Amino acid sequence: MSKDVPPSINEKAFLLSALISRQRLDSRSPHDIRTTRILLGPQPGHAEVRLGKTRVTANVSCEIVRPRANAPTEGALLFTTDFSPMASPAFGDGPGGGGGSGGDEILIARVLERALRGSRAVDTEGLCIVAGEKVWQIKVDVRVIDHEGNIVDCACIAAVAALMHFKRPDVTVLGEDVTIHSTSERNPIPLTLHHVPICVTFAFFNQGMLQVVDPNLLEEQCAEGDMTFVVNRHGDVCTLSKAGGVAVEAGQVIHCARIAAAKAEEVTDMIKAALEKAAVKEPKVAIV
Amino acid sequence: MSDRKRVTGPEKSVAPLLETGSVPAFIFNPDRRHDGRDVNHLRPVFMKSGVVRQANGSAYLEAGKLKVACAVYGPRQNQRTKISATKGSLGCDFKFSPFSGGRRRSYMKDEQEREYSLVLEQALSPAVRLDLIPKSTVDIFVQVLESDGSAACLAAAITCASLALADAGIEMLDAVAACSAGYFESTVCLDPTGEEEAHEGGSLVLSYMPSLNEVTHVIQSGETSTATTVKALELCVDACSQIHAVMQQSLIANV
Amino acid sequence: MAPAAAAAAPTPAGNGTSVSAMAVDGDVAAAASQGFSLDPDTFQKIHPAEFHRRFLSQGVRADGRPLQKFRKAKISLGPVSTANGSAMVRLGDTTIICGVKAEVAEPKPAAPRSGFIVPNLDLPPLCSPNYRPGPPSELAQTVSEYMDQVIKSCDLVNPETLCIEPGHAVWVLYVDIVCLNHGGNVVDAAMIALAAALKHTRLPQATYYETESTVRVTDTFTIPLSVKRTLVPVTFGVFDAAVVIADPTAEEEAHLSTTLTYVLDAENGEAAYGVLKSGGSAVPRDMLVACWDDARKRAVDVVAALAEAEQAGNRRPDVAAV
Amino acid sequence: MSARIRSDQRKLPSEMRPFYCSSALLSRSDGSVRFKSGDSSVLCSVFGPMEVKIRDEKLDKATVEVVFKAAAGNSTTKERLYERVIRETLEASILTALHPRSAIRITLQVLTDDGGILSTALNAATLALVDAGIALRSLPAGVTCMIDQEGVLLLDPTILELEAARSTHMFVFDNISDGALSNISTGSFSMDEYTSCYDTCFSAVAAVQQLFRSSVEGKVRREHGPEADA
Amino acid sequence: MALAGQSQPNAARKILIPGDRIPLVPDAAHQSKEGPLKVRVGPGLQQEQGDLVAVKAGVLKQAGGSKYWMDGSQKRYVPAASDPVLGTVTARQGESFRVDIGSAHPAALSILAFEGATRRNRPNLDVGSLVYCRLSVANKDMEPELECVDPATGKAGGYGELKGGFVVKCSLRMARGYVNACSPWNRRLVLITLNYSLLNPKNPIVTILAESISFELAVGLNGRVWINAKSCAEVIAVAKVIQACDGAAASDINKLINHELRRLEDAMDTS
Repeated sequence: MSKDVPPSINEKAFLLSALISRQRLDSRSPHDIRTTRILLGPQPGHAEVRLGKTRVTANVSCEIVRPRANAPTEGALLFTTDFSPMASPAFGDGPGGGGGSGGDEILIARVLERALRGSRAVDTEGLCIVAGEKVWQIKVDVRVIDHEGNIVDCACIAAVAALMHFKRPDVTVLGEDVTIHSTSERNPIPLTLHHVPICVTFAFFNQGMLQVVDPNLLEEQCAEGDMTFVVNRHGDVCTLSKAGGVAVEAGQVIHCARIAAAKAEEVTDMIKAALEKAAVKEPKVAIV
Repeated sequence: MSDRKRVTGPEKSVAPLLETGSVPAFIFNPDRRHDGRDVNHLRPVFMKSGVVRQANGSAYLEAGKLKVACAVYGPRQNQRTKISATKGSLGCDFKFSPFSGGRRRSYMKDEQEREYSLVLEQALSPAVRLDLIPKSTVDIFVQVLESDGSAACLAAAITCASLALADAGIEMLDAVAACSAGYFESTVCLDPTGEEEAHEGGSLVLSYMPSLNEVTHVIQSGETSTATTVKALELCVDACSQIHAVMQQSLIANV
Repeated sequence: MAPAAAAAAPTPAGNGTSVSAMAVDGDVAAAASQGFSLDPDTFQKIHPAEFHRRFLSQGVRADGRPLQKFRKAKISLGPVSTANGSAMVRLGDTTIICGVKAEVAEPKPAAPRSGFIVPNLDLPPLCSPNYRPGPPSELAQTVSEYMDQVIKSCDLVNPETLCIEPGHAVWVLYVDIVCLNHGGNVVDAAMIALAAALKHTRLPQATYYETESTVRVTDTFTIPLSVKRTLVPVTFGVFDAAVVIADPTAEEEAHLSTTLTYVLDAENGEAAYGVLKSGGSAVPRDMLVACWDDARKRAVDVVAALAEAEQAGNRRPDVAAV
Repeated sequence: MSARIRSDQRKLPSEMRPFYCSSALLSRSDGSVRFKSGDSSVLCSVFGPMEVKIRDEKLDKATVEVVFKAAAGNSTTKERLYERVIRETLEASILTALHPRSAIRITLQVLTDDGGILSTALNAATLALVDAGIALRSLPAGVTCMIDQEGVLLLDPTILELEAARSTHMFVFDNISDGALSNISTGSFSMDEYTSCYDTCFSAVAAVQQLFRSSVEGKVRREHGPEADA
Repeated sequence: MALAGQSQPNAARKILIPGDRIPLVPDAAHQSKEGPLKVRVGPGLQQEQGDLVAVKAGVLKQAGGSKYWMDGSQKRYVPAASDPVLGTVTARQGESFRVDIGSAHPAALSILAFEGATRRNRPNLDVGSLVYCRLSVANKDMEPELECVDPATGKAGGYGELKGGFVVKCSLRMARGYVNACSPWNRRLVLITLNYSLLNPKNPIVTILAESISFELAVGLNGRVWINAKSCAEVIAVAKVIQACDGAAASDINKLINHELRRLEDAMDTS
């Protein structure tokens, strides 16, 4: 299948010489993330996030399932990532396939799992309905619909924003009987998030001497290596992954962690603002 | 993971268990089998060739409850990677229909179906003049509609495929007839049904070219004495000749 | 120039006489006048669309049928004794066998009394050279899905009648439809087979044992399914966006500009449970109505064939092979 | 009959939800459109003519590929049926002979589903093809309607309304031919009901066609400036 | 019954959508004496009986009385003979290079299609090199072929490998706008006046920019523009102007350019 044509020698050389003179082609400074737009709704748990021209949607749904035997009071939190063929000509496959570059899809789902499940960001205990019998399963479907670089950060913002926007139906338990209340009967209940993990990716150039935050597609294609932090606004690092690429000094890693924490705070505020904006539009449901 | 290319039901389902004691115990009687046959009698067999319009050759076989259909396509271009410049190849595909047995079969090929596909190829290849069709392949598809004894099913598939090959006009040294036998202690019982098979000590399937008096394939499972195996082979050779006669008739009928 | 009449009036295949000369277009027609002629088989291979067009312009089809004539549906019930219900349907060359197997499953929490009906059409590589081994073809998947939507939306079998023990056990009916011979119009044959097999299905008496949380059944299939209606699918093909032919063969299907399938009620042709027309040439309103009228006549014939099959032999399995 | 109020505050059974579209929003694809009908929203992207997989290659025309993705979950046979209907509908309109041995890939992503998702998706696909500059014979447009338990025909129903449907009907018409390009009807309905659904959808499609025209005109005016009308 | 969606007569329209039909009114000046009306139909249109039928959206244009075409916009490039294009070498295959020009099929550039090239004296292009070339063969049933030499003169005439600089993508309509405000029939003219140092003097973007920055430009009709200038900052500024002006209203272009120039000056001052 058609792969992305790699950038020309000229483009690679130009990008590097511009970076050496601390210029990025989109006029950003090395530690700026691209313009971020977060759209929530109209249905609860639906988020569309744009990071520059990169675009990802996340959709949260819930279902009542039987809990795992070894964790009878714990709800389930699942992530699926799909690289839609619309995101890039390189992601193409025929109808019915599961998207493009399978490995990357799984990689991103893993990062999201580590960020949101591994760091216990979402309160899964609170999803229990009847211990050992019925729990909520929360599913986050992440779809990459436009790939202009740094899918992972965009996907993470989308997933977090969608989870924070989502509301599950209220339930009443009487012995074994579980009644699910429709949204017109009772106000639905938002999920409990202990903290807000944010993904911040760096790309390295010039033997690891130069780093930029939130690389765009061309930067990603020309980079010598990358590193992804998952941090929250308190500066707690939830995940750090550096899969291969050029070696960087330990000092660089610490430097990057500081930048990442600052970026996480910036992004968290943007998500909060988007949530507040969405809440204004939402119709209030009165308890009948 | 659920099957995305089929209409799906619940994630898991099972065949119900029978009420305890609702089925009478099975007793093997060599003088009178449960369907009234003698130990050296085949089930009455019916064959018809030319049943699939778009195939180059095809056949249908019915023996008691057992029903098998087969279609042959080719010789056609070999789409597999292994291509021999001197010989053609047989591509065999054996499939039980989901409803063909007591237990529902999955859509995916299981171990048994894979094994039978292989046996089919081994049993038929010696009879087909593959040297006349270099670089080509003949695809043989067998679909079991109802199974009644798995060894009998395999034998029926080989016979049916051989008839379909003849119907397709593929050059063969001789038709291949196949027959199964089950062992009950020292008794050899021809063409066992599914119920008998569940209680037998072993089984044998013989593929045989009656006109040439040559065996193309034998497969035995279970432990027997040499004498018993020889007896089973003799019985099967005779039975194969009977089957061969039915094959000839059905080919003539289709001319 | 040799007139188009150089093409002799087509003779329906099957009655022995051969077609003398059939011209394709100006060039070949000229060649034909010089004594060059094509035999019908070659003509069909070289110019299949034109081959059918010539026939249809004479009001007859390559297999000798008039345009609006359906092939007779031959139905037999219970060909597979290992299934809870089964049917074999023949439409001309098309042969389809449908088997229903009942299994037990846990119901969904949202619908604790509802059982499942899972229809799947299989077009194995055996039935036509157009299919290769592997996952189901798009046609098989979409026809299965459409059948599923139709039987669910018309409430063919109330899923609650498949309940064994609410919240714990329900029947799952796997309806597997296998095509053995693809002679065109698989959709009609598959749906007739599905309707016949479901009507023929018998379930064993089932009991849920709470202590061991299992379902046990009797060894006889005795309880009929309560099938509310009989669905009759009727398919038409449209050739060159104008000529409607009933019940197309595989050869005709390849050259149609569109197809049109109605699913009617066997007892009341006024009522329908589905219409499917997927792309291709546009079909005007009056053609849609006219075809529905023709479909009603066909429904009557199919109902008669079903009744005949029910009388002919209830080779009903009475022993559960487990 | 008293004035019915529909599940989403619409007053009339024959009222469509407000629909609109925005085009050229994706950066990588050759054409893209978001089509919204009430709370149903579908994003469509078109690539092409592009490289085709050898096994799908056709020597005399372009191969049209359609991928339909639901808002959540893996694709199933339902998406496959949608893909087939959309592909077979558009194949008749696309001038595929202009681009032999290449692919025209149409990807549909449901963003939110509130009923009538197949017709919404089809409309998005038609406009995305226009946006991508693929040559088309005509513009197919789809509309969904349903008949409820009391026999009332509701145009462009929401998911809530569809739960109480006795039958649902999706029709596709284009701007050049006098007939239906596609139709999926399920449920239980009479011939009279069917023909009135046909008529209702036929007239409703005119509104969709009008949107197609105004959206294309708007885009052309933006690009060409005042010379567009000169 | 009226056709769905057809409420206004098409004859008066300038902006057409696929399916719109325009009856051809016989024009006395262009009707040949004996035969029927002779019309040349360009991209986006088809002729059916006596009517013109739009197959793409855009503005109906007419030139010379009998030439009609649709002026629309698209991103995907479809090769047309004698178009100048900008491509990236993706592979070397025997006697030719494989070049990505953004079309459905990769194009072939023969090693002999260069100025002064012989079998002994081959051009040396690496994978990833940028080449500015002209389509010598473009046919829907054939692989597109490129050349870096003017067949009439044997000279490069501006074609060949481009060293240094940077590439931006823009819409096909905009690319054509750089070259000339041209109809598809006078591309040949374009070729003579265009190479990467000679610019279309009429293009406002280029003229305004050139007053402040000195730069080189090579424009491919496949929607790729190569830019080179003395400093990175200048290249970035030109690139940003081109991208910002793509699809922007003509009235905004001055504003966009000035904004970018101001930013460039600021950057120069600080450094």
